[in-house]
Amino acid sequence: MNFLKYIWLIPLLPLVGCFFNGVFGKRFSKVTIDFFALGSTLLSFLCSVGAVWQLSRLQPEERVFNLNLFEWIPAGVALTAHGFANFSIQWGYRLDPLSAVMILVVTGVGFLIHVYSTGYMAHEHGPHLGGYYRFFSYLNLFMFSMLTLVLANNFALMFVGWEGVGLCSYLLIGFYFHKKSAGDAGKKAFIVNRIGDAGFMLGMFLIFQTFGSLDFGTVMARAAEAPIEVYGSVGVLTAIGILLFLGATGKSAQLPLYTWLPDAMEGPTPVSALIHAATMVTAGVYMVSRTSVIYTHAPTAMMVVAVVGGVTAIFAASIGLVQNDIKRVLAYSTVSQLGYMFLACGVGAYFVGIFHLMTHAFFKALLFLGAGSVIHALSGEQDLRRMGALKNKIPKTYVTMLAATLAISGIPPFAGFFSKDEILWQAFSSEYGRWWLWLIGVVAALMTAFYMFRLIFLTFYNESRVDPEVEHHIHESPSNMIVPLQILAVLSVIGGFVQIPKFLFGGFDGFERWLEPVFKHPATEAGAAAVEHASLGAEAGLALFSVVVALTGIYLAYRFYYRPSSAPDRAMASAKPVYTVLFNKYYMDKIYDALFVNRTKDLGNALWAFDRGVIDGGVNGSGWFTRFTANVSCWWDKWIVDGLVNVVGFTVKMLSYPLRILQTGFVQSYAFLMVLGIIAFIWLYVLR
Amino acid sequence: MVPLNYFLILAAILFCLGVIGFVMKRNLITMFMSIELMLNSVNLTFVAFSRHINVLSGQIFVFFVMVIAAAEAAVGLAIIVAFYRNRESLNVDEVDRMKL
Amino acid sequence: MTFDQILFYCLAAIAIISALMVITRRNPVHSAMFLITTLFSVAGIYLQLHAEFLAAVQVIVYVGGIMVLFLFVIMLVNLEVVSTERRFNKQWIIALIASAVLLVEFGYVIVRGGKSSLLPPVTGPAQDLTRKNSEQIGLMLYQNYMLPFEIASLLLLVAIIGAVILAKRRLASDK
Amino acid sequence: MTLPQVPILPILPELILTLFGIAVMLFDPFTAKPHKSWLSSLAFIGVLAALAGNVLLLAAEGEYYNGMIIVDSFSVFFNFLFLIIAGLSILASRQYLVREGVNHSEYYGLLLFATVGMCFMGGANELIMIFIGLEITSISTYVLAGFRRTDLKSNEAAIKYFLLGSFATAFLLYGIALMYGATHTTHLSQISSALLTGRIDLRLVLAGTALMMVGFSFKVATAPFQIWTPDVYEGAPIPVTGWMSVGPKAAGFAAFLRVFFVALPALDQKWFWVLWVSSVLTMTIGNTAAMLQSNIKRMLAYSSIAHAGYILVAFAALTPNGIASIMFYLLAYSVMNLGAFAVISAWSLSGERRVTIDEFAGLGYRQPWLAAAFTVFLLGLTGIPLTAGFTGKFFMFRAAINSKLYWLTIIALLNSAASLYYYLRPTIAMYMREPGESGRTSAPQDSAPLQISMATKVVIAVSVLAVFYLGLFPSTILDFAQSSAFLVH
Repeated sequence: MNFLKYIWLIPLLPLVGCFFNGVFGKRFSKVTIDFFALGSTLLSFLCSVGAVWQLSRLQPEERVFNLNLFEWIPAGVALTAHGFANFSIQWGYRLDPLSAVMILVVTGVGFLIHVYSTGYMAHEHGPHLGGYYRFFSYLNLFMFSMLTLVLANNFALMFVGWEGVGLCSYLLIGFYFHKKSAGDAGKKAFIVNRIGDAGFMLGMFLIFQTFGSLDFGTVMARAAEAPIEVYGSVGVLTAIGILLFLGATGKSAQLPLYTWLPDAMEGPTPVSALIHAATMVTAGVYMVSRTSVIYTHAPTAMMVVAVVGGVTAIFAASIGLVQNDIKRVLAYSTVSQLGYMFLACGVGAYFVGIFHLMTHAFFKALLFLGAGSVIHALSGEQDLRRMGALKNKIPKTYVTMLAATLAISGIPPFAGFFSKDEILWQAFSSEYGRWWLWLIGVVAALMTAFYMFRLIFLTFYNESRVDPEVEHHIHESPSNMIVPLQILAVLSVIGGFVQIPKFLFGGFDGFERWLEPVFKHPATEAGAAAVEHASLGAEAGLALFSVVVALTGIYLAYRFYYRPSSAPDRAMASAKPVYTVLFNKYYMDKIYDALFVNRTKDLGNALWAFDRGVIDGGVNGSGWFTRFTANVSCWWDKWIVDGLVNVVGFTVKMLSYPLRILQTGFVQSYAFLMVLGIIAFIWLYVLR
Repeated sequence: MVPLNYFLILAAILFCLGVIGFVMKRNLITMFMSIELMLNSVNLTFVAFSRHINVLSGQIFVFFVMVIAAAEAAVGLAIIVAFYRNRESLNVDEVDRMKL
Repeated sequence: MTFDQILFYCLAAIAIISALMVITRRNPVHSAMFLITTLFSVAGIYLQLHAEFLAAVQVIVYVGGIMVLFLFVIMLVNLEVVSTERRFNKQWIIALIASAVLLVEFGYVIVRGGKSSLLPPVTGPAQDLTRKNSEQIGLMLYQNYMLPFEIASLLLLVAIIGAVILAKRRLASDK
Repeated sequence: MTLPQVPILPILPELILTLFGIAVMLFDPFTAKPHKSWLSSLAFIGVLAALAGNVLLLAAEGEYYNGMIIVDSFSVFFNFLFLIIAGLSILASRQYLVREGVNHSEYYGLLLFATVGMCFMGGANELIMIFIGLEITSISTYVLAGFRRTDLKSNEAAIKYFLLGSFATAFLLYGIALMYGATHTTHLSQISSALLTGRIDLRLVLAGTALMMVGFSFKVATAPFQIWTPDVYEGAPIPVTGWMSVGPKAAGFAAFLRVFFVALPALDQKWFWVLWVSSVLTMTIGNTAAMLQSNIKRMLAYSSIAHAGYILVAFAALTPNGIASIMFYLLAYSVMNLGAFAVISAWSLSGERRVTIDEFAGLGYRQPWLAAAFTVFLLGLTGIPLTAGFTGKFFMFRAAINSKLYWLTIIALLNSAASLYYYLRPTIAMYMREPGESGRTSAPQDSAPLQISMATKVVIAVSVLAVFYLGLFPSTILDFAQSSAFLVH
């Protein structure tokens, strides 16, 4: 059986599921709903596996499969930079190594989350609630849109998926519509996304204008022939790159359009896992990778991507340090990790961006689902301050979440180590890399390890701060929730082995080679050559250093939050700068002791202490930085975002005054305005 | 022989008087009369041009403008009567229930 | 100054003055009377331009039909109330200025554009429009302009229906 | 003396519509009161017959009646559009007229006659025909807007539209007069060739163009002549508002396009900039003002202004692609808007109550299908992919980009993005609010189960299907539009 011919089934199946559940779901029993929702997703996953397997059996250069189903938009000819181009858009799918990775992640993780949802949303089922079928219907619609996005073989169809996922995200964030905040959050997400989409649209038009086509294959081939633009200049490719990236910042929650994502946590937790961690938000990364040829020819755009990614990574991580809502911590963490991926893309290491996208999908989905399990166990409690000591009460959740936390912190051999380390290495060594980009990445890694272990300690360790009412209801989640967690945990552990750096056991670059056909073109080959001669030792050293950094973060979290005797003092968070200044002084003395007074100590000890000192200095700095970013974020949220939604409201209010003057309701004021308009028209025509 | 421009200027003046009347008068019927004044000056323009360039179609156009003026008058006055029945007023300033 | 010109000046003066009166009188009946005067003098100018047919139609349709309709409606409504109301609305000063600007623009276009704005007049033996004006118009209406002429009847039908619908008395069966 | 030829075929749809319009009114006295809605079926049959007649037109391309009208695929396309609009409007009005106790026959008669006027506007090749067509349409619309004559708002809508409409018409006529004086003709292609001789000073022509543009801008409601729209749309009866926002507007655009591309291409660099400015103003005013509204009719009125602004973006592209995309968009916009108004009409209560956005609260539970359809229309108007609104906007903005109108397109895209803000409000009210939340205590009969007539259901279903059809398979319509656009250009 030739699976490749049937890739159109991959998006279609979830749509069928959506249709049945959406139309008839009201009358279905829970089992029937599950059957359609899960069955369609599972089949879709199996189709994907089959198709990818078939793809992998081809020669690497032949691993592109285009399937045009029908002509969607024919619009005759249009004058472009390539002469008269026949503007025709196919409804067509493209399977190549890049979309292969994406569909596996989307359908695989998607299926697990579907399974999980049958447990998590079970209480929504009922004749008067009716949320259950609606939920699965939306979820399947999302799967359809997301798969359309990643399988599309042209920009226009990709945009269909792009808007579709935004719409589903809106529907699912606002799923608990009786909560006003949920409705508002959904609206915010949709509107912020639309701003980015305007950029995407414009970029798309510009692409057509420049390359005379919207088909990925044609555009990339033509872009590869274009001369590389000078760094610092803004040519047409740079403009395209930046416009598309604007779209990506909206969808993938990067600065400055990131704020909808934390609010999106109003949705049900499986939605957060699927849409706001594993799949939809990574669409921006996918898109940038998909258009890698354009970016490689526009170094300025790449720098923009890298800087925005890096700054977002550190910015969001620092906000994550002080959040108390378990899902919000994870949300900021997602923003930060997405920043990492863009950082990777921005330095030209697209395959690493996709690699991190994949591992992130595993461990972040797991974290969200684990958090969901915790919330489920605590009857809906989301505040870290009212958790604690859950380690023994929900041990399976604990173990799986710990695995994910180690993965995200970058501890070997968990999956996150390989991808994150590769990003840092590329940021440092690649042709487009800069040492300060690497530094940003390292600091963000430190913060990541810190806030993730803070979350673990606050949730699972110490004594219980759980509401006594809730306390005796605590129970481990049912198996249909736990099994997906365990599968994802396994993936979080082993997922990184597809790409192992050279200094470990000789290395393995299966993932890179798999994606090579997508990202290989003359411009990148030149870049690759430059990287070759970088030393193996430096890579190993940096890797070691980043592990040390991660461990330091964990240690600091331990120092701050693992306190068997007393509950973490919440006031400490606000008094932290003072606290850390003191803390710092104390250790500085010790360093002086180690280095100058007590020279008898061995070097390792000194280094250890030095590290601690430096890190503590970092803590001090980050205390300030956290407060700063928190302030900025607060300000941003208050003035710009609620702005962006409210800026509209504000503008509207401001505009209502002139409007009130103009739209008076009096015929003669209207006539008078018309006369003014006529005067203006005649002036414009005759006298100008 | 009167030059063409004289007729055109006269028409323009009448037209603008119509505009002034429409924008300033408070009585619905006089506003409507101002429109008739404007249409008339358009007709004058047509006839003057027609005479000057020696092409008759302008006069045909005037004929149709008159037809339309008649039709508009019938409908417009009916609307005004309906308004008067509802409001007992012909004051245009009272037509302001809907605004902004 | 030829007789033609004197006649024009007289008619133009009457037209403008009565148009001014139309827009300045408080009583709509007076306005209507002055509008009729304007229409008459414009009809005179039509005659001067050798558009006899239109001059006749102007008098019959405009003065005889439309203006009577106006007067009829004015009589229908309560004049007592109407005549005590203010003449102009509050925006009359700026409206006046705007209209003056408009007039200046028109004047500029007409005077500066002048004859160079027009294609040269058509000349030829068949182009004597001053003779048999009505006959020529009639022929054109029924030959070249037959379709618009027929459709104009539809327009009038629409107008009749509309006028009846809107102005008819409220019946008891109406809501 | 020779009598002229009277070919029937080129005016077949118009003739059929006129006959049926008269028939509807003639049958009125012979129809018993409870059966009056039968007249709407008659009118609808008339529209179907005219559609059939319109198909025959395809075989009769050419100029007729001394160049008064032209039959080409452009005019056939617009006839097709006007007839669809008329058909859907007739069905959508049916239940409303019964509920509001409005005269049926005259309503349908006027609707059909107005459609005749619109068809003449689309097929006109002479300013005089455009003018008469425009007046037939306008006068019918004045009357229809005031059709609930005992209602103060409806009355006010009629007065405002009538006074300002006549005012604008006077300017249009003045423009035509100046154009006639300068070029000796009112025939569109003769104007064009007169301008191409290059022997005349352009001042008079330009003033004429400006004034004609004023007239058309008024009819299609673009800035700064959009000002009447919200008041009139709010006051007119709901189905009339729906019809007005698409029919006369489309006809206005048909004439606007025809006049400017056929008669005045020589001046396109002059009118391009006016269009540019007007477009930006129109979009921005429409979208921002729409956000302020609480009455859904008024909100959609401003939204229709905004859409006219998007259309001007493609207009300013000055290319056949631009024209084709406008034609496509007008069709797409028409079905979306008519569908939306059909939903509003179905949900509102007699006396036009329950038309504020807040009062849509709970529609999602009480009428899931109605709410879903309304959501589809609103999303379509926003321009979400897979709907007609997206493909339409896509074509238009692409045409603009193709003519290198980058800034205009950016402004349009931002506007389009912002429009989501107000299109979401009814959706949120429908799904995310409880019915009682609006603070108004509703009368008990208001919460009675909603009776939606078959005709309304058909309109809504057809519109939903059309929204998706045009979104997914736009090719047929677009190809047709494209081929006719080349003719006009």
